[in-house]
Amino acid sequence: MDTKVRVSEADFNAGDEIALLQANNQADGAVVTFTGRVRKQNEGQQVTGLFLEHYPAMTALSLNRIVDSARAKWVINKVVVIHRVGQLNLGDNIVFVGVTSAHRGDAFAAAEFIMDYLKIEAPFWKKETRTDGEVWIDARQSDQDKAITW
Amino acid sequence: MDTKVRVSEADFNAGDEIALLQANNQADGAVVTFTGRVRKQNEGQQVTGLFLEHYPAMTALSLNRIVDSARAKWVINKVVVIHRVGQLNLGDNIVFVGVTSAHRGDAFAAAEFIMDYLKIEAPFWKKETRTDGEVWIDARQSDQDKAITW
Amino acid sequence: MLTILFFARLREQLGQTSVQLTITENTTVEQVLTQLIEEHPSWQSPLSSNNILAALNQQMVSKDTVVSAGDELAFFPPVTGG
Amino acid sequence: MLTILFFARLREQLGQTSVQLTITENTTVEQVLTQLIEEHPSWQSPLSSNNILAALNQQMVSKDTVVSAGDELAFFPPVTGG
Repeated sequence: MDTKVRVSEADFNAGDEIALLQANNQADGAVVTFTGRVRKQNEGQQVTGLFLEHYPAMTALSLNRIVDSARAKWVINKVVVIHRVGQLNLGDNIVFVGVTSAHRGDAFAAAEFIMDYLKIEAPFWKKETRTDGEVWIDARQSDQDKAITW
Repeated sequence: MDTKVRVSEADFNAGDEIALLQANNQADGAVVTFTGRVRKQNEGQQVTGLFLEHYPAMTALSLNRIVDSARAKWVINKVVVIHRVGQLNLGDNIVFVGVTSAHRGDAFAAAEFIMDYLKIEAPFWKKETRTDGEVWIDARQSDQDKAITW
Repeated sequence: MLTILFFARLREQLGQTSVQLTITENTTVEQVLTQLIEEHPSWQSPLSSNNILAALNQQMVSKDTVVSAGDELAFFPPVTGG
Repeated sequence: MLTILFFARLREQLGQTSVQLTITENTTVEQVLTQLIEEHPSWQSPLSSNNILAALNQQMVSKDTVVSAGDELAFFPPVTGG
């Protein structure tokens, strides 16, 4: 049972992370992952890039707290959460969440829970570069509403 | 929007599949994957290996039908389902499901739905090699119950 | 003529991968099972299980479904993949 | 002395990354905001938003939380990572 949290400008490789989650781990049949990337369209606007600001002293703490909350709700084993910061381009990786468990239901639920709380609690802010200029993204009420259902 | 279904003895690499799901795909911010492997313990028994039998004429058809059902319920784009058959050892990959979407909620739901229906509808059967002999695995009522909640 | 396939534990219990069966019109999956047991009395126990699933031409069906000559009918235990 | 940090849109609106503030005992996060607006009248509008979140020593807190000298208090808009 271990948690890896990384917040940095460095890219990640989802396949490598899955391999690490599975290494020396014959107890867990299930690995669920989420990979989030910079996409072209956001609310109808053409996105060309993204700047990710964060609160360095707090981000890793916040992510670890979210993982601990997931561990209190489900039986999960290894967890990795990676979040990039700084300047990102279209198609670049932003975030990776991976969870292993003996049972798929717990792995799915925990991975989605971690993403949902990351969206409303972890101190990251996105500034989009759009064809019509730079804009800070507004938080979505739907993200608040979704997290509350857990 | 495309679906890739593969049933074969060949192994897969989750990282390669994620890269394929993301290639030439800047519309989808979210990729959710499930990887299932042969695990050491199953209902308290020590497992040393697994033989996967299937109904060759039906398996790919069945998996495609399940993916189509998911597409009818959620807005998802690329889907890959890989299921291995034949003799597998401890820690070997068994199944991979990957789903991309513009929104993470749809990707999570569709991936879990596909796994849940694969578990109760796709014609695969596992025979476990345990320290106490070979046994066909019994289906779990919990899998039936889980699928019905969708 | 109907082609009947068996899989997994059921295949092992019957000692058969497939059999051919001559059927009359309007025969249901349930009646196929009865006919198989008549021809192979030792199959009574494995084929009587409530758990046996049926797929007609590679699609899951209920046991009141009518089969036709030329169809492929498969019987198998609950699936355990994934 | 209290260290106050600002992030993202709020940081840009205030034109400040951080400020130091002398506080009396039993000052709440809400009162810190009032004190900041008194010292910087132009900050009234950005700091009055209902949406401003507060973290005290890297933990999210409500605005009635009491702060102490030496604490790190951060104000920021709703988060948008992931």
